[in-house]
Amino acid sequence: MARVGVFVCFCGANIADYVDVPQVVEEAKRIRDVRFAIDYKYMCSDPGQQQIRDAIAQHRLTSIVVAACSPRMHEKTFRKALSDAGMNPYLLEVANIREHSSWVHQKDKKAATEKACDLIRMAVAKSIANEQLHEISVPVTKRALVIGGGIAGIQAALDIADARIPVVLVEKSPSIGGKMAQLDETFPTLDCSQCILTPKMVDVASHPYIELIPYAEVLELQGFVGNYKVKIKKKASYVNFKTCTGCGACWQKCPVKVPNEYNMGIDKRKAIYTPFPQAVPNKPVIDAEHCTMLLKGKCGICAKVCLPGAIDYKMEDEIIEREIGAVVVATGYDMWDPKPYEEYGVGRFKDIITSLEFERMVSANGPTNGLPLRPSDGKVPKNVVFIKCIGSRDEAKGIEYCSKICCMYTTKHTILLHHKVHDSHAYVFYMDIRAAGKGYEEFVKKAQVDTGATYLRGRVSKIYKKGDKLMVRGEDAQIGQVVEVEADLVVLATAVIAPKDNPDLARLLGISYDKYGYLSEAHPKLRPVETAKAGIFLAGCTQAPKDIPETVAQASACAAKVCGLFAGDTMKKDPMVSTINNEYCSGCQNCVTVCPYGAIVTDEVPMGHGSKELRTVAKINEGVCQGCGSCVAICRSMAINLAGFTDPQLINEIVSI
Amino acid sequence: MDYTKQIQEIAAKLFAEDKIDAFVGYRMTGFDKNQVPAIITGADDVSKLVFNDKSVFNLSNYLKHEHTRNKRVGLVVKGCDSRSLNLLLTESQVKREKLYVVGIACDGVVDDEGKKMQNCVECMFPDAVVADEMVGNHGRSGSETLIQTGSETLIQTGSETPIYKINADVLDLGSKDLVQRREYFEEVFENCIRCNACRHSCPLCYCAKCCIDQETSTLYNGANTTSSAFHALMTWSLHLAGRCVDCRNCEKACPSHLPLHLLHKQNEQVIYENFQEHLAGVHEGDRGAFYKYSMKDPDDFIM
Amino acid sequence: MIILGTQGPNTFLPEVNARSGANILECYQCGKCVSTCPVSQYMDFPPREIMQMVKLGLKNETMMANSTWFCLTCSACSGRCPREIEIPAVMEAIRHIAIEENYINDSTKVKEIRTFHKIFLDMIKRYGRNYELRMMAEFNIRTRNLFKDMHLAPKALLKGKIPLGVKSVKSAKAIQRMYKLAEKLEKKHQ
Amino acid sequence: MKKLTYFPGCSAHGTSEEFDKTVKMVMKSLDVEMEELPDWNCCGATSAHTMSETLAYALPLRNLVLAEKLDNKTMAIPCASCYQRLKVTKHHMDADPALAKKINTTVVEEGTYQGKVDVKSMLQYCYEDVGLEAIKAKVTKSLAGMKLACYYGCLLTRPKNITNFDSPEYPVSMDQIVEALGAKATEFDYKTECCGASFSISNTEVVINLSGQILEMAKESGAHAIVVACPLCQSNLDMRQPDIEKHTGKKLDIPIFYFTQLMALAFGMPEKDMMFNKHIVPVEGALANIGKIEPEPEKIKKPKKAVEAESEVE
Amino acid sequence: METVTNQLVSIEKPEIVAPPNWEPVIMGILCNWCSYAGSDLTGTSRIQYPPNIRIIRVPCSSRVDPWFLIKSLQTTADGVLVSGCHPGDCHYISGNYYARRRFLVTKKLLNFIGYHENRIQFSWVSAAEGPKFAKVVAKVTEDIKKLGPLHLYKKENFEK
Repeated sequence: MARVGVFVCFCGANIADYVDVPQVVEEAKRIRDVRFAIDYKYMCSDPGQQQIRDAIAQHRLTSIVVAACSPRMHEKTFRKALSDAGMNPYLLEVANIREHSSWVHQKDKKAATEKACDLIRMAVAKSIANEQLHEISVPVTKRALVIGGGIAGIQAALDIADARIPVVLVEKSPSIGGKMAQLDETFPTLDCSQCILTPKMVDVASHPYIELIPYAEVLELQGFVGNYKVKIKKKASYVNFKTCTGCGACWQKCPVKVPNEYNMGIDKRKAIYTPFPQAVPNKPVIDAEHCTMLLKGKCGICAKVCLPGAIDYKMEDEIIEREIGAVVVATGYDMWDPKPYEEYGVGRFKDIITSLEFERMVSANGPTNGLPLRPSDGKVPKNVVFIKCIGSRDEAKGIEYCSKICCMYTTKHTILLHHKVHDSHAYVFYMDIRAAGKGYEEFVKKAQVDTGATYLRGRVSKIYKKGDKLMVRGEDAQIGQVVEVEADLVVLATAVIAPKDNPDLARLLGISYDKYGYLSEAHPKLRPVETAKAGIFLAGCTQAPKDIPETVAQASACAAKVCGLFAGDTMKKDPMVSTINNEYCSGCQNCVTVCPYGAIVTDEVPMGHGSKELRTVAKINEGVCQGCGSCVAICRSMAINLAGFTDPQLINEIVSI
Repeated sequence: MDYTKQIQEIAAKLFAEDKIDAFVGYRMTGFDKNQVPAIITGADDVSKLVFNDKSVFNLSNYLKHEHTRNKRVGLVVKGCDSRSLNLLLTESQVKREKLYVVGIACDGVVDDEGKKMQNCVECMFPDAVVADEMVGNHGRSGSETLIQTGSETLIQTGSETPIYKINADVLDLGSKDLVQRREYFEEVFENCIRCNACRHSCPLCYCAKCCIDQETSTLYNGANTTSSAFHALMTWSLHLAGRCVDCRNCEKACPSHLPLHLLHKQNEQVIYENFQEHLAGVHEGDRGAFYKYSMKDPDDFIM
Repeated sequence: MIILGTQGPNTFLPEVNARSGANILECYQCGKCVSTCPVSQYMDFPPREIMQMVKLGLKNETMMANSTWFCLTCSACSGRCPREIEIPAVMEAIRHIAIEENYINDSTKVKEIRTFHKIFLDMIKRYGRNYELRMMAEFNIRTRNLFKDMHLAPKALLKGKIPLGVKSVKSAKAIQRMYKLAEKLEKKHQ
Repeated sequence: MKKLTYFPGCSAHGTSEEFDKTVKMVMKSLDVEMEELPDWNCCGATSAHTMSETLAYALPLRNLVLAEKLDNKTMAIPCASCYQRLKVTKHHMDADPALAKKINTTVVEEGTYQGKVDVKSMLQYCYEDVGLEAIKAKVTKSLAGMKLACYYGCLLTRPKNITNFDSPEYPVSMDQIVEALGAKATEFDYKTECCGASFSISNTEVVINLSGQILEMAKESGAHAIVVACPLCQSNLDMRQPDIEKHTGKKLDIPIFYFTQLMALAFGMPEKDMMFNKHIVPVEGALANIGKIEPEPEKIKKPKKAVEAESEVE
Repeated sequence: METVTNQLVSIEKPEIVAPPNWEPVIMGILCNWCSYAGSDLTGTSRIQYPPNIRIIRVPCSSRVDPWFLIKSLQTTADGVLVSGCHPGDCHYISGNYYARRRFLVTKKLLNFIGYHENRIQFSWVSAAEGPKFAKVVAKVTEDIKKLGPLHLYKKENFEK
């Protein structure tokens, strides 16, 4: 038989002025199963809590109702009082008679009192169905996986590792560094990208808590938060990194030339190569798609010239398994291919290049020694037209969204152009200049004043060839005239898009992605680095386009989240999770479809007692369940219940008044 | 429509090739011109099988029974039956590889008075949407294409594009005022004797233990009262919302002759009109309207 | 100066949207249409400005602009529009409203364009097909410019470029009936 | 033997007789039987859709309905303007049955529109249904030596979602056809700019400006002549050329051919049937280039080693 | 606020007549993260609303099984209000989208069998919309007063 204690709070005058508290106590005493009721000035104060503790012992209460302020306010306080008295804290119910009665019915004391009584009745009815619950504790493996070795991955890995948590950093290309390693200078301070990035890359390689696995990709992720198992495929590099000294004899002698990805195909690399001089690790790999030895068994020059004998043509892909507790996804971005802009003659005119190609050209370690050159004739351009919003803000040809960084990097490009070719002139076709960021608008202003670049407000409609020049036609809406610019070089500010492998990766990790392929955060404002799947976090452009400072900030935020997750040996979790009654479950798996967290899996149980035949039922993963109750409401068999909000509890509330 | 011969042939062939352990079809009652479901376990009984426009029952209901479970079963399905079969497949209640499905290109079945049933008149998918083999011909060939292409093609290749019609009874009742509707349904609930025949005859009611019977449930007291009938029927119809295939097995089973289709057709219409969903069970993998959502769902009824 | 906010709700925009099937509110004024349009230099207001004027509800100004009459419906603009707005359909909708509601831009050019189209349609009504010589002649008479293109005439006629007669459609009556029915339909529409 | 319904359009009996005639000749030699649409009427051109929404659909619809009475699946149209009007009408009728029903009331005596017949431009038909191989096979007198700028105009490839043919910005189908004939197509950026079209008579100033730019760009690309697939383009570029020359003061002298004229020429048909005499700008100069092949600069051949497509070996 | 004269005869069933001082009971089911927080804000802002509503807290509107609503109307309440997060704001990502579909079907079904559609109402109230919550409650209360009582003998109808 239930024995309920009711404790009504005055909240000073907050409740007592508008609700007749003594009458409420009298009313409460009349409710069936209520063995004790009392009021007090401030229930949340220590003497108030003491009253609860005393009454529990004295009256052998089985559940407690506190009628006071909102449970969002003091539920935790009163729960603690219960556990201090040796009672399961989840046997508490709070009747919200302040926010829901005294404060909102100040003109009608009778009605407010009546309502307070009803709210207490409901709370008492619910509390009778309350069950003892225990905090869930989930053991954690304190090791993090970082996918992607760009600036986001590097920053996240370093921050986590600095907290002495082991990190596995997986990078798909032979070197970490990502897109930032391809940049020349960075806005809005114009500091050299390499100078600020390479020290961090070296830190990663030498950090005792970081295990760097380059030239590899994630194959499979199993388990749940704190307890994941990951399979990583390490692609065959055909070079034994342990014996290789990185001397470079192999790639100097290699006879096969391949377009160099690092330089956007402007120059060539060899079939055995390190992507760039500052690569980390600074060891070459063999590109199996182009190496004639691997393809046809002819050549073998690199093995001949390698003194330590590090070349191994028989090397095979290797599968590595690691146990980890959390994942940071930092797969970065791709650049949009401007081919659909047929009216610009993209693909036909050699002197139309993308911004990243321009970036490589003006880069000091680039293929043209830091000078922008026309691909058609190798001449230094005088008039350079920059066109913004290529692919972005263009739902007809590309994507709808603003890709955020193009305004700023184009501004930077006008400056770089001005620095490298003093007598050049930049023309920028733009729609809006979006320079929201610390020091950004100032940067734009300075660039416009210093370089004298001509800004034309309008989208370019056509580019055609006249002699060896390109004629760029667009409207300058400021003067309402169509203008044509005679250009030597056209630079397209192409949009940032999600990596094309993101959907596959998302499926593999069990997280969601949006229509563009960006990975989805759990909440757009309040949980911007978490995914809906506990223990998986997002850093950098894989979530949405962003610039370097934002990327680094998000990466560090991920690190903080990972460190928080690993703060104890086990993770504590609210016990308000779903439970399944196997007897009733019919295995239709609708709950599996509906669960937004993938917390429900299937399980096989015997058909009946001692039966060898198996049937499928649903199974809740307590570590992952967030307690929304979606599965409970859709379960036709009523085999699922949500602890703390069970059907009996809620129905009791409904029928109690 | 009389496919007795074809079905007997198929069943005989399946038994001869040892592809099935049991065949679920129809046979005559033996005392009147009506038919009852028949579960045949050997080639000897094949001659009992019949199929014509009196073959009204939805046989997919028999897949949840003990004597067909875990056996290799041959099954005759009409358009509506195949849709409930599709749902059973989607909801993991039946294993496809254990089934041999004989799909019917159905011309509609008749009631006791020989009149074409209302659901057949309104039927949008007379052809089986799941089948290993099709019987009858509506100008479409081969079950293969039917299985692979699903409803889209069916709608387009049909001789006439079927248009969703609101059930005549729903429309009729909907035009009455609140007081009349309330009166009508109070009588319905009063006449319900809580025998649960509707549930047993429904192919989609397969729960290990129905929520109505769970002792732990605070919802139902099991007593035969108007209020318990109200709960039972309302909850039942909501559990079938977006899933009911309008086979009317429940109505045929109801001893009180309650107009149960009203509740189901009302829900079906709301779902069809508001959520742009396909009708229940037309696609394999489609669990029904309540187990998914769209950003474009109507929002104007919410303050 | 245009004063906004005193005219009440903008009924012009929904009208144009409904008739054209386009959504002008999607226009973000990038101006790609203007530099694409082969005749934007001849227009009072190029397409981008027409869009903005409709957005502002400046019905009279939009109706009296020659832009819609100069539009060649070459679809170059809509093919390049990043927001995929059917600009020619918008121009056509405005033009049709102007015809129906008798907004008359009486600049010579627009008049000439209108006259040409009218003669052309009359020609079809009469013969079912186009009769180029007669049309050119009639156009010159109606626009009081008798000697326009006369320098072309001898050469063209000599080379047989422009035939002297026309084969009319056998059932020219069918065309006349069509015209009548079309007129009725449009009246009903209004 | 392929069969199609042929819709000549008004200009075929007038300004573009040579197009009409060469289309018929070429199609016959390519084994395509053309059945002229009986009792066809004018498509209404720009005028109809400028002035009246209903007529803009009604005039083409009559032809579409008439075409359905013949057995052929395709109706091919030489004139780009007629083609576009019919294609657009077909598109809207198919997409909006209510509209189709409404417009159909104006041509109810001819029949009910069903949407059975596909509409293609003659260029599209040659490219898609006849095919480059079949064209190449018929060539007896290669046009090698001739450099041609292929001009498509605005209507053949636009709007893209309706025409579904080639690129609206840089189409290549006609280029490939003339290359199949042995000629060289130049890189010409004004392929789909508008020539001024229907303003030919009512607004000549515009035509002179727009067509002038096209001619100039074609000249710039090194072409000896322009190839077109539309009578209106031909007449604007050809007939207005003297005016344009006068206006700009620059000598252009660039003849305008229909692509079928050149096909007929390459197929070795008698030159008089091509009716070159109807051209305002004389064609002889351009045709004289046939056979004059510029010597190609000698390629320095590198010794080839076994390498993959994308890579090269030092 | 305009005072509404209580309708004393049930709009659905004229036999049901309420006593003269009848006040309807409204069951409010609110999601924890948006609407319950919003109703708390109404309180802290001291915005007044009619006292007829009785509030039940659930984690998410998707926890609300349609039979909660049916049960409420059958036993105690004259009307029900369910409130959740705005679309796109759900704390649990997609819960309110699932709930929205069920609500619409339930509402229409109940209406079909003869309950006035205002007996069951829904709202999206965010944690910041304290004033909106008060308005919603006032509107629902007013609506239901116009519909009259749903139960003949309210409390006795329920067996404990």
